[in-house]
Amino acid sequence: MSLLAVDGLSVRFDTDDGPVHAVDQLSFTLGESEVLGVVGESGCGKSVSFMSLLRLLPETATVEGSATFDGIDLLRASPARLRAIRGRKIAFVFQEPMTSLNPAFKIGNQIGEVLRRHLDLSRRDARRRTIELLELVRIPAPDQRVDEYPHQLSGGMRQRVMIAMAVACDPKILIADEPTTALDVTIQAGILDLMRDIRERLGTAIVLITHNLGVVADVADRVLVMYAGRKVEEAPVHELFARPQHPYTNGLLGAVPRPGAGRLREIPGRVPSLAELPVACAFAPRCPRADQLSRSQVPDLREVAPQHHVACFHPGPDAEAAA
Amino acid sequence: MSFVDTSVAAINPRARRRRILRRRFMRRPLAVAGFLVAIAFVLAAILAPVIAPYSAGATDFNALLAHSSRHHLLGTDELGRDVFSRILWGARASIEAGVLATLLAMAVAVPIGIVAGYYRGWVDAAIARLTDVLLAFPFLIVAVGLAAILGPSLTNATIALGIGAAPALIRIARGEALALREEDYVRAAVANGASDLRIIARHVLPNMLSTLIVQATVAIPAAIIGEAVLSFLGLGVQPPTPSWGVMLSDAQSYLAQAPRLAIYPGIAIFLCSLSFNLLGDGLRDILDPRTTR
Amino acid sequence: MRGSFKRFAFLALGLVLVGALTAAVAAARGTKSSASKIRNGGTLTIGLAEEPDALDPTIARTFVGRIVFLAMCEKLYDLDSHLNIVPQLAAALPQVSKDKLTYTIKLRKGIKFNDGTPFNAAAVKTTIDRYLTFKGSVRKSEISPISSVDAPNATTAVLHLSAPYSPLTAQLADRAGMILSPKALASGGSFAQNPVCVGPFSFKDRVAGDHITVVKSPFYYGKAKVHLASIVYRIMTDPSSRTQALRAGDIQVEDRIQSTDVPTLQKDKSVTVSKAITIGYQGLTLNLGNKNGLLKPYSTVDTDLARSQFLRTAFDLALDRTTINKVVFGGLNQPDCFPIAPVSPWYKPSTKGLKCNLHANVDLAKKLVKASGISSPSVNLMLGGTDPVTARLGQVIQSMEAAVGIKVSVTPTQFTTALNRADAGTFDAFAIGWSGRVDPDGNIYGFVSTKGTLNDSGFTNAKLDYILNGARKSLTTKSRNTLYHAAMQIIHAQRPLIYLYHPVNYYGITKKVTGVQIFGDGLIRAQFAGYAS
Amino acid sequence: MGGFLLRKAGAALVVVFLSSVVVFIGVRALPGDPALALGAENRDPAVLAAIRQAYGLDQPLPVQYVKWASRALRGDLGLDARQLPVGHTIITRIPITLELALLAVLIGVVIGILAGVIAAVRRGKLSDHAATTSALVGLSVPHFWLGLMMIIVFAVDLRWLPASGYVSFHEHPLSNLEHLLMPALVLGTGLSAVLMRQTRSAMLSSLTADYVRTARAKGLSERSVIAKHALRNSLITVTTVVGLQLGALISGAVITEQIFVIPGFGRLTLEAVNERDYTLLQGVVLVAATGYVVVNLLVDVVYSLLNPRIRVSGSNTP
Repeated sequence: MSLLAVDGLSVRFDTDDGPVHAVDQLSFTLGESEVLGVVGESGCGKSVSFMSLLRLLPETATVEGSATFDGIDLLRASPARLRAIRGRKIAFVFQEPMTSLNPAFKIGNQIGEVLRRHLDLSRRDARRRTIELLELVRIPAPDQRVDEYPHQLSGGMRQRVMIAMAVACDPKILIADEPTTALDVTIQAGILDLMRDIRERLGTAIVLITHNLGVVADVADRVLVMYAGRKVEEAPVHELFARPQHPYTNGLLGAVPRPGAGRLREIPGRVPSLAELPVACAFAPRCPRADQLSRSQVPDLREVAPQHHVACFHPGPDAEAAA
Repeated sequence: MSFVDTSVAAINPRARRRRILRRRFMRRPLAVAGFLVAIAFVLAAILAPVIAPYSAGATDFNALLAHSSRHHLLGTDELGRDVFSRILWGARASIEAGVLATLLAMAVAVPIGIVAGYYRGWVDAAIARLTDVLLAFPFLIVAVGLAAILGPSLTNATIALGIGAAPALIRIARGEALALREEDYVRAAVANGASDLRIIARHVLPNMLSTLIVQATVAIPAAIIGEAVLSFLGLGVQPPTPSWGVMLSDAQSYLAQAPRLAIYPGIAIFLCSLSFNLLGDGLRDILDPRTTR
Repeated sequence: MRGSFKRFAFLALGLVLVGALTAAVAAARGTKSSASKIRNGGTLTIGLAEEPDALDPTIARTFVGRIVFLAMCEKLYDLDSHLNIVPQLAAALPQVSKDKLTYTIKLRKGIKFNDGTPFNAAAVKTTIDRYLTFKGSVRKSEISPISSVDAPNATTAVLHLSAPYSPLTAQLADRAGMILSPKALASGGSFAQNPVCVGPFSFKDRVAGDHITVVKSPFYYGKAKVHLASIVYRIMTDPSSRTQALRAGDIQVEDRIQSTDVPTLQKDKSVTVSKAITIGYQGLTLNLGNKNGLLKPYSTVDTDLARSQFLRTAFDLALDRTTINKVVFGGLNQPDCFPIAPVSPWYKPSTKGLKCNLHANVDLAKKLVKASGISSPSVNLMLGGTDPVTARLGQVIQSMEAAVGIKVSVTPTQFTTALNRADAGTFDAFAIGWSGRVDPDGNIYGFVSTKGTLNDSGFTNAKLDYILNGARKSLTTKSRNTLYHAAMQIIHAQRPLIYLYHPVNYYGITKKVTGVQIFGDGLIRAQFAGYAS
Repeated sequence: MGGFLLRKAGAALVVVFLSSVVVFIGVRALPGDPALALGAENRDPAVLAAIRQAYGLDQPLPVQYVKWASRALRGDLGLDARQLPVGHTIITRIPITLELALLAVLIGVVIGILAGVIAAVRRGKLSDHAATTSALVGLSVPHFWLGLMMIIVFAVDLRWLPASGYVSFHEHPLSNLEHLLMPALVLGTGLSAVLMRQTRSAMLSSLTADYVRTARAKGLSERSVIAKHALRNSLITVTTVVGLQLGALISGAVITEQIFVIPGFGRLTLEAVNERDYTLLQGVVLVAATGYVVVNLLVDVVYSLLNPRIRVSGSNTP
């Protein structure tokens, strides 16, 4: 049985200039201790999907579908129940460690807050545990750092603080939203290392949201590719890298610098406006394989290999890349 | 392989933006109402000689403090003058002071602010101290002082209000210029060797326009109220010229006998400044989406 | 609130100079303490309409200041309820030498200042010398004919004059006659902050803008007559709250009730309303010859009003004084056309046979406008104040003049600024009041004689100068009556000033208190008042 | 923080000095010869000359300024036309205005911040519309008119409160409050309108800030998310606004005191202007400007206390 089962998740934003469909009919599952990579260009709805699970989106968002965790539908749970899950069972590490920490409070205070809220620790115990957590995420001199403000830390350290905060209550799922984007390459590696470590030591399932396929290849068990609010391909990590089916995935792989792959290619065109859901393959305008069919119908997800699903009328590896 | 980008509609982006702004504006009934009422006040001010039933100073010593009637829609004041007519005539002073003071403040503040923000350095520091000094004097005290120095009159009150409003605007213009200077297109223009004047005229000023328009719409009601305050204190419009502030000042002695004399001009000031405030708020909302998202 | 005629009263009365002893009023309603018994003790609170200025008689200017001085600074002479001059610190009226140049004043014995030091002729000399020599003394001009003072013995003061000066005794019955404690003067501190004179009460404290307290003096020679333990003068510039405070019992005496409150208070059974027609006036000064500034040689000014006496007459005839009084002042003032008030004994003899248009004569005025030969005449009227009441006066005048074809534009001007402009001669017509003096000289000479220091009109008329100077030297009432009548005829015909009305002051006094007196000078005399037992 | 405040204090001193020059020149620029005001009905040129001499008005302006400024530095603002020490007069008037202002700030802050927070939290809902609209109304209502209306309703018609005047607290505490209630409301509503708008917009931006999302993701209660994480950061902005509003508050006090006849600092200012009491006016405006600068310095202190970025690093770039 899976830890988390999401079914038919749709997210719509109502703005002044009309509705924006950020996520359309997204379904997936997450197993115990599994690392799921979610990839796609920015604005494709990856972050929105996962934030919507914990109902962290602004009120202009309308969320439909269901998300079952621990026998509870997160999208319909009472606010109190949801709050008992947030930070305790499912924790988030956000993209921007700079702005995601509250500048007005000491980091110890911000981590301790979770502990006191969920584990009912006393102020003193919380502080001791916070220092342990800082140690766990390999922050040097944790007993001093605990009393510092976020602006006194470097970017990498802030992200470690975020992770410490996320794993404070030993959650079942850790959702890491582009945890390394804002960081230097060397620090990135350290953070990914840390996440692997956490999975191994704590058995936490991890959702790794990123636009960087390299990161996914490193850590993930399974990969989910999103484009314009829809899932376009899903497969175990080796399968995906070995046999990418969707032209978009192919394009993404082309955009990853790999030794021997020749010149780095770009995906031409731009991510479509999400104001109106096209009754077509959303990728069609940028797709070299697009035809009349792609432009008039939405392709369904098909299983092309075991556990390998793709939503494309013309799946298959890129001829050029394969060559 | 041909990649065709069809996601962006091929229409003039400016026209498109205008259309979007208009649509956003029309979707705000309060802003639309504010716009219409503000227009009505401006028209009343312009057309007062035509539409006012009586001249502003026409006294009738046999009808002092009369209640409203067919002859006098809102009654008469302590000198037997038609209150409704005086309110129409009074709109002139308010609108004039509101608009001209704001224009004056802009004319003073925007160049100074741009220079400070664009050139930074000691120019900026000097201007900052200067505005600090100006800001150290509460607005009304500056206005009272200037009105007293220049002599009380509508023109001088307008000047006082304009100068009084300038320091805050200088800060805003400076902030905008400071931010715009860092924009890529300005840097590009600098790199291309465009003259400062040209950069300011072509890039900086146009791009701060929407902020300035919003500030202006908010400054107008402040100046309208400011004019009323100064006139109320005897430092603005001088009787017998009608102004809402003067009417309120006159009415003060008759609060018990004829409270209506204090009520009507107050409502006029209130509606007039409210209309501009609603308009300004609406404009801010549509021009600066940060506050709405 | 600045409503009603308070501000006007301020213009008219506020800045009173020294000799301003007032006079006049028939309606002086002194409620003499008699009927009911007065108990000793208690504090009387008086709500003053304005804030007194410096409590140093040397530089004091305000009308309200004189009210406070009444309780703590006695004078050589005083006025009785009929406004006759009577001795106060002096033992008798002065003996005047034949050449009218030496005044010998006998002083009362056994009197002490409120600091316990003795009152004597040396103190009189010290004080008057101070009035004459102190930098910024406002008293100096009132007693400037005094050339020196002698104190041959402790109870005799001798004043030597450089020229005859008939108003001198009247001046000594006001601030110029207040004698200050030499010890207090010698102490070096600011006398205004701790004034010491002879008086039933001595100064206790003052909080600017709020109150002045005086307490019963242990040194006062007549302390048996003093009932109150203290008097508090509260500064309450807002007329409505003054009236409110009187009705609520917070104050027992209200200075100058605003016109709109008078009817209400008259109906209130716990309050007595007293009125005093003042000896001052409100008028319009017309600029006839003030081209270069006050006292700079006068020459003709090129304004419509200055050019034509017909037009001036028309301007006057267009004014309906009764309506002005009704519309602007609720009918509470005394409309009139002359500088001397009807309450003055000088009024009738000096104005007999002269016509005063209490109502407008529009037809005649129109004819005179035509006769002046000036087409579409216009006048800029400067108002000496920016308050609503002054503005109302301006607008009523404007409206009345419009009816006869004279276009009046109104310029309300802050008071001091207006004085500046008036002295500089940069005005057509100036609406300003005068607080009034007991002696007719004080209401006339300064304004219309060529050497008058208040002659903003720039009016110069050799015949009038001769008459007025003669009146100054003449000591008999009869001859002065004749001279002032002649003067009045010239003023009335030439109209350097157009007089509109004499202000009438109204005072409210709680019935619980007896002995508060209001004479014709409009001052509140409460020093011998007390609570009924 | 020390460096930051020292710099601010230095700038404040410069501002105060420049202000004193502006005050001095401004007061001299007023039309209306001070000697005429002092001489009153006595306009004899000889008397006026004597007065000018007595008050040092005949000396060159720079000399007058130096004399005045050096005495002012020693705390002596000179004697006014009543021959009373200006400093003392100001000191007796300030507590009255201070009491009024404190009450008004209390009303303004409580109503403004509360309404602002509610409006931001319930953004787009009825309570938000109600709050934003009333704030706009509050901004558009001329406060002196509101004062007049309150007098008509509560004093003239209902007779609940006194129309005007002032009773000091130690004299009669209840009466003191009765007299200050309407003025404080009048003054406070304007402030609350401004604060409400500022709080709302600051809260809106903090509520969408990433760290608030973090706080929510941590499972904190909505109450602690709003009251702790969002509000604390909003208050940093709001504090500076309160500081900037101080000038408006003083301006408001001038006219409010005028309407309700409160013998405070504001009324003293108008009296000084109207009476052309130039020493008093110089003192009053100088004290107002200095007070404003000092309070702004205090605001900077509070700001730095609320904002750790300034407190710790001494840099004032947020």
